Amino acid sequence: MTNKWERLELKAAESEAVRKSLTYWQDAWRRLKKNVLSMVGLGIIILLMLFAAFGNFFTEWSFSDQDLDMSNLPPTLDTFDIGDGTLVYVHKEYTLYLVEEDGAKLTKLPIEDKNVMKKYNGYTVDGKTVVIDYSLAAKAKQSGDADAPKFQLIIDDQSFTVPTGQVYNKVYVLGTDRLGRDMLARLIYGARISLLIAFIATAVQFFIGVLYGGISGYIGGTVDNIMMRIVDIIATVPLLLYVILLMVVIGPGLKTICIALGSVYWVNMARIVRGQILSIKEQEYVLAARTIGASTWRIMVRHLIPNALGPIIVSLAMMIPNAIFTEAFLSFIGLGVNAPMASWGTLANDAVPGLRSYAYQLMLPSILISLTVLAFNFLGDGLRDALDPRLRK
Amino acid sequence: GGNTEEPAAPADNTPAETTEPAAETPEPTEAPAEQVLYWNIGAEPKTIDPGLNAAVDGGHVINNMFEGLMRELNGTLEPAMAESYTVSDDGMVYTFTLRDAKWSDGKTVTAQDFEWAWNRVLAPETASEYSWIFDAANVDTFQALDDKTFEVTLKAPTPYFLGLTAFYTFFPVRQESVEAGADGAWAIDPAKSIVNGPFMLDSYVGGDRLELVPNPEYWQADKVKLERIVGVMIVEASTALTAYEGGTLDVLATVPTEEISRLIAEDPTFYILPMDGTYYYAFNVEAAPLDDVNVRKALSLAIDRQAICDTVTKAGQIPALNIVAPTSYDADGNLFSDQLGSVGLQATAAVEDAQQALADAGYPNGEGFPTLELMYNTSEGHKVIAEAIQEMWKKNLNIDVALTNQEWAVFQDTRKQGSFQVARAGWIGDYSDPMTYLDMFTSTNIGATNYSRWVNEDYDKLLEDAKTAPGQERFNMLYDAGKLVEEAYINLPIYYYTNTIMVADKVHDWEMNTRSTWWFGFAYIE
Amino acid sequence: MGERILDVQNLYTSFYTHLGEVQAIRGVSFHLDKGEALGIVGESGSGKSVTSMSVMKLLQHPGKIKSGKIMFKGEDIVPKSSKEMMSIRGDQIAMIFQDPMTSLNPVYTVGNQIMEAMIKHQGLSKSEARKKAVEMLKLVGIPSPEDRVDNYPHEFSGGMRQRAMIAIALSCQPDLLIADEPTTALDVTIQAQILELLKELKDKVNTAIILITHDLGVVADVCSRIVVMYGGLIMEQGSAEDIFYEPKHPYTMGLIKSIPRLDLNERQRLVPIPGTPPDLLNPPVGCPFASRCPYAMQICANEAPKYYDINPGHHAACWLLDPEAPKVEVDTGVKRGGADA
Amino acid sequence: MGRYVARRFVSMIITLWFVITITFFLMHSIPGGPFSREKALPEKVLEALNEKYHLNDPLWKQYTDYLQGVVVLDFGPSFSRPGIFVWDKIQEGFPISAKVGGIASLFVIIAGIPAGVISALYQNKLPDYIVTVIATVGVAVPSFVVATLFIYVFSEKLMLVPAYGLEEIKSYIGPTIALAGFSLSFVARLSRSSLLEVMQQDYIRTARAKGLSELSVIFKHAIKNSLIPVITYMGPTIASILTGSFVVERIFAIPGMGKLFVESVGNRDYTMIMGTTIFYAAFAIIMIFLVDIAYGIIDPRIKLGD
Amino acid sequence: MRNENKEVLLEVKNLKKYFKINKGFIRKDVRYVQAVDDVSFKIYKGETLGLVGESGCGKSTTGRTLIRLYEPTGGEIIFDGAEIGGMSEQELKPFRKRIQMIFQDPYASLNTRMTVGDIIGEPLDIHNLASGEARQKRIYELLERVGLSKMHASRYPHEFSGGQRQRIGIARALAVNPDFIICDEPISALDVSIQAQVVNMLEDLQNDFGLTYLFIAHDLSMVKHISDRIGVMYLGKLVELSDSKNLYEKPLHPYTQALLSAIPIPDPEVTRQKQRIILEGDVPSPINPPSGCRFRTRCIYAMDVCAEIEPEFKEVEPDHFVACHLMDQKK
Ligand SMILES: Nc1ncnc2c1ncn2[C@@H]1O[C@H](COP(=O)(O)OP(=O)(O)OP(=O)(O)O)[C@@H](O)[C@H]1O
Ligand SMILES: Nc1ncnc2c1ncn2[C@@H]1O[C@H](COP(=O)(O)OP(=O)(O)OP(=O)(O)O)[C@@H](O)[C@H]1O
Ligand SMILES: [Mg+2]
Ligand SMILES: [Mg+2]
Repeated sequence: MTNKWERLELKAAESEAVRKSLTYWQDAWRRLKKNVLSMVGLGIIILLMLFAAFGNFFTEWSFSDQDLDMSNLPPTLDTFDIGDGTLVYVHKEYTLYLVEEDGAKLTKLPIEDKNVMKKYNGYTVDGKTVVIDYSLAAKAKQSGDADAPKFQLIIDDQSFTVPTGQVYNKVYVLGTDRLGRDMLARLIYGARISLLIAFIATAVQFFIGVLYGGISGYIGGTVDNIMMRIVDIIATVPLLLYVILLMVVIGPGLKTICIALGSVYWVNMARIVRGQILSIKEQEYVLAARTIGASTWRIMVRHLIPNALGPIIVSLAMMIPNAIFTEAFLSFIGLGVNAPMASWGTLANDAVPGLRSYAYQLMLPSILISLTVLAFNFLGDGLRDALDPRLRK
Repeated sequence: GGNTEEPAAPADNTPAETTEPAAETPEPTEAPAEQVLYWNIGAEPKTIDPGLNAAVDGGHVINNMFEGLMRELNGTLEPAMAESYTVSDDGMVYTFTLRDAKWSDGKTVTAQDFEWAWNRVLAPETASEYSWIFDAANVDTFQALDDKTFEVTLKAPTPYFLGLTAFYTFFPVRQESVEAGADGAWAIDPAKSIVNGPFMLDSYVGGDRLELVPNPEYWQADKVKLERIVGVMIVEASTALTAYEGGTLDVLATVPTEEISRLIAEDPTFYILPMDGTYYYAFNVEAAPLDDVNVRKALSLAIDRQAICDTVTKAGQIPALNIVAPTSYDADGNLFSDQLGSVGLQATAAVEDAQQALADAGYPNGEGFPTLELMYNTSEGHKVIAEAIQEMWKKNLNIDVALTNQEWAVFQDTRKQGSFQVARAGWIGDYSDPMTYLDMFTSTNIGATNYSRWVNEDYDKLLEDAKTAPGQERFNMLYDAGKLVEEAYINLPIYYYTNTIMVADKVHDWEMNTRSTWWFGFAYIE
Repeated sequence: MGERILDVQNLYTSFYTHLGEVQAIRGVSFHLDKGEALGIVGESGSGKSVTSMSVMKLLQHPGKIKSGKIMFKGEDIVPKSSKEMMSIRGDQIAMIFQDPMTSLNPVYTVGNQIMEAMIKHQGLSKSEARKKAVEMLKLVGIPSPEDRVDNYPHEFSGGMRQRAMIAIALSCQPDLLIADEPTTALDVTIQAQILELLKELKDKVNTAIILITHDLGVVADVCSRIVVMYGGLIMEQGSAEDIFYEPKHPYTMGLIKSIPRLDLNERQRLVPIPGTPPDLLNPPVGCPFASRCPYAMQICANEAPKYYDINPGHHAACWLLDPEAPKVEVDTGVKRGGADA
Repeated sequence: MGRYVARRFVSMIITLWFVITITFFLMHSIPGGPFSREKALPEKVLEALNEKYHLNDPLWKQYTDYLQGVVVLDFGPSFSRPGIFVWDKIQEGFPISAKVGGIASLFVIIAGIPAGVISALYQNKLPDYIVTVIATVGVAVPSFVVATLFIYVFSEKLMLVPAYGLEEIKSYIGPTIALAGFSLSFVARLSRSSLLEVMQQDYIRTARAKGLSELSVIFKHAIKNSLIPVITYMGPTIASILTGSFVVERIFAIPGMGKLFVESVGNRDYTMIMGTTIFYAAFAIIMIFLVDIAYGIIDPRIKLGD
Repeated sequence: MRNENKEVLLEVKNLKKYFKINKGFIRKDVRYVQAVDDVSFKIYKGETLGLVGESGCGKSTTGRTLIRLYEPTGGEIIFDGAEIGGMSEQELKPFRKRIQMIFQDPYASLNTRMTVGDIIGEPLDIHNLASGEARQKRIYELLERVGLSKMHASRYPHEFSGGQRQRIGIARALAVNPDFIICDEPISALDVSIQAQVVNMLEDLQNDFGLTYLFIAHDLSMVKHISDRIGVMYLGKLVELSDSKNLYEKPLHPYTQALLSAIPIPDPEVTRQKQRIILEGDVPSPINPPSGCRFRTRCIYAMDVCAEIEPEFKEVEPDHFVACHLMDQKK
């Protein structure tokens, strides 16, 4: 190296390539993508939406198809082999179903000998006499032993109390409800309503609640006082009366539900956002924004709201099930979608009384609701982290 | 007839009151079962003032605290406050002779007490919701002839009048007591409440519980064995059932529908009792296409009532083929409902006839039939039934039905105004007579109970005439009237109500009368 | 003197951001004795604060000490757990943070925040601590400290907050005090007062002080030794006199030249160092100052310079000092004495 | 401060007046009245009732009369329960609801916030996920399901607690869980999120530099700063928990005031609707006021006055 | 050149700013911090007015009140002939472009959720000064102008050192090409070489565009270097205002004299030998400032009259204003 000690020309440090500059949102999205759990959450949400949109291709039933003979059949059937591989299923109500082709065909058998006093039902299956003696139920109950058999199946003097096998209900994959309707079909149609409601509630909270609370907190003083008192009024005037009025004036339907949700659903959010804004509005960067002439709107949208996102996101995710159940309540009052159409909330509501016997009817919608909220929570957590550049993994 | 077994002196029953050392104390060596009955009343009664009450739950309590001229026991009417009575030949004048019964404060129950109580109910300012029942019973005048004689004159012979004297609106109340607390407030105040029935109020906690103790002055006090009735107010049927199964409640009046099939199988203390009431749908005959009788007929024939009772309601309900519940008998002793029969309705769906009727109406196979709106008041139970029927109409008639529901108070208005096509309805008989059902559909009741807005002058006339006709003649008119309703298909009867109750093994001699009211006067625990 | 309290050996600290590794410090070594005051000066962003945070082990989230040792009283604190650090921090090592606005908890009164460490480490009662807090506020020159203890940070002016921070750090009389620009927000009279206080601590209590500042006047006043940093590296290290009168690194010279001096009566243009500091995401292979150095040579851009000892305790990292290097006339910028005083 | 409170008080009164007015007219504009029955009441009786309860006065007069009554805490007699006064009924029910609700509120605070803290401290680690999942279930499973399940499992299957009433201490467990479940989950999530925010702040570093233990850093320096959203949420929530929940009181057969409102709407019991609404509204408004005051205590930078 | 001939850009008349502080919570003990109390001065077009004084004496408050971040408690602010003290935010908007501020605290004044590019670009967006390519170019230009580089545009404030952040703040202020900049200790967080860069830059801008500065600092050497005139504040009051050269050579107010003597000299030998006037006594609180002359509690020349009468702020020499009773005595 001959010129090792040669003078180096000072040149502007232009050489380095300027990285493609990302906006805050692009940047946040990049960060979000790296968060496995929130991607899982997003995946679940997309799957649920696909389920809602295209799920009906997976079941031959419609949400309203009834078969009263097939009511309250669970997704898995405990079967008894009554010989020759003939499987029967004993319904919780002590009636007998013939299970064929490994659960792909179910037939309710006609009772030939019904005796309510002695508590048995007699059938003939494949020429055999089959009797379900459920007088054991009362004894079982008195014994207080939860495992005591509640019935016995007597086939040609042979008696069974323990099922010999279990098959999946392939006719109704997720079982049926009390009118013998396919749970899967009802859940799919329910998803359409419930997810729509979740979306509306989120939108209302975000667009009305956040802005309202933000403006109130930021402007402060008398405006804040008035705006928050309006919130108080909305929050305390009884929703029930208002909803009844809506029902009478506008009539039932999704539109009315949207109006009902839209008019009250943002109140909590407005309060939370206002509280946050109050505590951050005096920060120097807000003052700085004011000195460059940023409008109130801009300060809100660019400075205050992004810095209050944590609680906003939490509220958004946590209020989803609330909205889903509010919809169920509104439907119950007569505001919402009409039976037999049912949302997840309605399905869950309807299943509660039958909890002891048909728990799966409650579990299924509950799991879906929980899954939705969980997905939104994970997505929300990731989003929150991603939107805060200081936190990064 | 009645013996005059005087109630024993109170001191005998209340040894605690005496300061003397209990020399004789016949304490049984083996502690007997505690004579306390835990009973779920359900929702808190709006009032337990006999004159003001208009609801079943209040009726239960009142029935155990007060007693009318007659009382129904084991399905028969027995003289109660009345020792005996006479009826004039034309069946219009009832003369009751009162027995030597006392109020809980020791004063004698007099005919004047009845006169005052009845007048109170009829006075508009009392605003008694059930005052109309005096009209329904055709009561014309009544008066206390002397302390012990009470005379009632009817406008027409009324076979069910006597039964009604066992109904709370006709119970006596004490003027001082009532005036001590306005608007029935006296009734829930143990200090002010004066009663003449087997039990009297010991404590009352609104929304929570009330407790009754035996009324020592009751004329049959010696037969009253319960020492205390704890009436709790649990609204949620499943909570009450849990408490019952856990042994902390002895009597339940309702159980959750979903539990019924399990209880039928498992629990011998579960009872299904008949009830005087019908569950039905009303067709609005003014609303097209229901203005066509064939349409109404088709709809009525196309449903499988049996399936609804078996798979949907499950509480042993009986498929209803006409509107009159099978609880009242005609003068010849025939069950009115059975005798009335039906025009084509079956327990299961008469599909072909239904389709035929629809075709006659101009909608073969449901073609061109507009979407029908079926409205019910908000409730889980009504919803499932509506869903089931909706599907039956769809399947059997190829008709589309939209379900809507409304909050009860709104629904009542809607129904009265006739702004519906098909509306759910139910009727619990007020007294044991077909009249309580048939009376609903007169043209004068449009805007009230005649939701269908059906007008038939013959029908109005038949009912008017029946009010004054005697004996079986009257019932024949009612049969004719019933047929008119049936042929017009203005209602779609679905089922007759039942009571589903639970009473613990250890409780004996309890009563639930045909008006579905509890009576624990002679009940005991063992 | 002489007892070594802190010995930082070949410290590397990086921030692992999503853009990549920001190599904030790349092999920094220095040491400090009891009762000694060490000044760290240098370009903004050169790693002064990161160095001190590393010593406190309070690096912010994506920051990690990559390698090196930090011997505090003969013990390496790098592997210490946060629990062990708890008893050291606040008590034996205290720090005055650079930013007074956000370093004070807005929801507690200033007094409360001063009292905390004393209650924790010295076991004082609340009322004793409060008394002491008032004293401390007075010490750092806050007017009517009895009233001011109950003020919230936002009711303090910038300088007052900084003094409150100083009071917190001094409250437990630590063995080592790291002061990250403690007087930037202070006016000269208060600054003088604080500097007096630091000197007193150093002389009387034998506290060792690391003073980070870019006010060379302050360093000149308090520190006996100075470290000059640039681009995550130490450029030059030596006694105050060495640095001020015998700067050997062109960056040090540039620094001295750019100071406006009151004694230079005519209003004249300041002489800044042109250019921008290097990006520590991908630091230059050679001397980080090369791109701005008026004397830069080819080698400077390609090879990191070694440390050359000028005399004991004074060394600098510059190829100019290499015996092989061509001799160049350098303008050190040093102007001795001549103040108005 | 004094002036702020005074001004706020006036605005609270005005708020309440709005609530009263809106509710009053809303109530009168929905179909059904207190005396509409399945079988219509005889004309004379109806007349007498309307006379008695002044329902045939013009609406504005009923309104002004009612307002006058409210001023002297006279909420009138119940329309559907003859002989019972609204204020008595509220006084009877409220202490019971408040007792259950008070325990539930306390539970929300003492369990919700620590759950949030744990979640934040172990951010994106197992404890955080556990809290998140539990909280999710807590909000996704509504109180009537929780209550029904609780009774089913603990009263019916395990026979550990009585199915109804409040006679035993254990009886409070079920209602507390059912009442608190949603809010508790919400609070846990809210405190997690704002705690994470706060833990990034420089003053947390200062606190650490003082050698405070991690626990006191969190409990002293982080929690207070992170409380704003939590107390914002808690204010109105406590008001609604204390005034009782229809569903929970119904299922656990608690004679509180939660049932009053829903029942009264069903009955169109006008005075009861108004009474419960006013009571709840006043309570909520006061709680919200306290929240605003609490803002000032928690964060001295927040100025609400001027 | 007498100042009369110059065009006044900003005039402050009797400006007051009191802060209400509540001691205790509900207690009615409301007191006021008299942060700025009756201050009047003029700033001429194209000049730099330095403002120095003890920490907490109200410099920042003065600056912030001028730009209407605080509502003035009293007095007038006349900018270019317009009274902006009472304007609504709407009316103020055109002035927002002309008056800018560089904040004292580089940490808190940047929104942590915006990239540096967005922070600097924001004023451009607000006043529709540039968009798209042009905006990007302008941002880069501004970054380089303040000694940062292009690639910093996509980073976030917390990734910068204190000094680097301050430069971001300066770049933001410069973005709108303002007429008047309030520099609230803009360089105290910067290292000296950058200080020099920034000061040179400010001077260049002033020369090129005729900018006017209110330069708040306590680094007296820098203030002296950059300012045409200097005001000295003490406890909410302006005590001396003069031509900078004049002030340093002939400080009249005892406080100014003490201040000047305390300046550290970047020269170990000199500074260690330097004689300082150490002010005795505690700094009084602005909550209840001393009667009469506020400096009297620490003034070595304090006289009886100082406690009674507040000295008038008057011109004792051409363009040299002082508020001190000693001045009357001299005459
Ligand atoms: N949290 C962080 N994430 C990424 N980079 C960081 C972070 N903190 C500091 N840095 C980088 O580390 C380098 C050193 O920063 P440091 O704060 O030590 O500078 P400094 O010498 O203290 O400067 P100043 O005098 O301006 O305070 C800077 O280039 C900065 O950008
Ligand atoms: N928001 C506020 N509330 C109450 N008092 C305040 C507020 N802001 C400032 N003060 C007080 O006003 C006085 C002047 O503060 P200011 O920030 O103007 O000082 P300064 O001259 O800028 O000081 P420094 O040089 O330390 O920044 C101080 O006593 C301070 O405590
Ligand atoms: Mg630093
Ligand atoms: Mg300042």
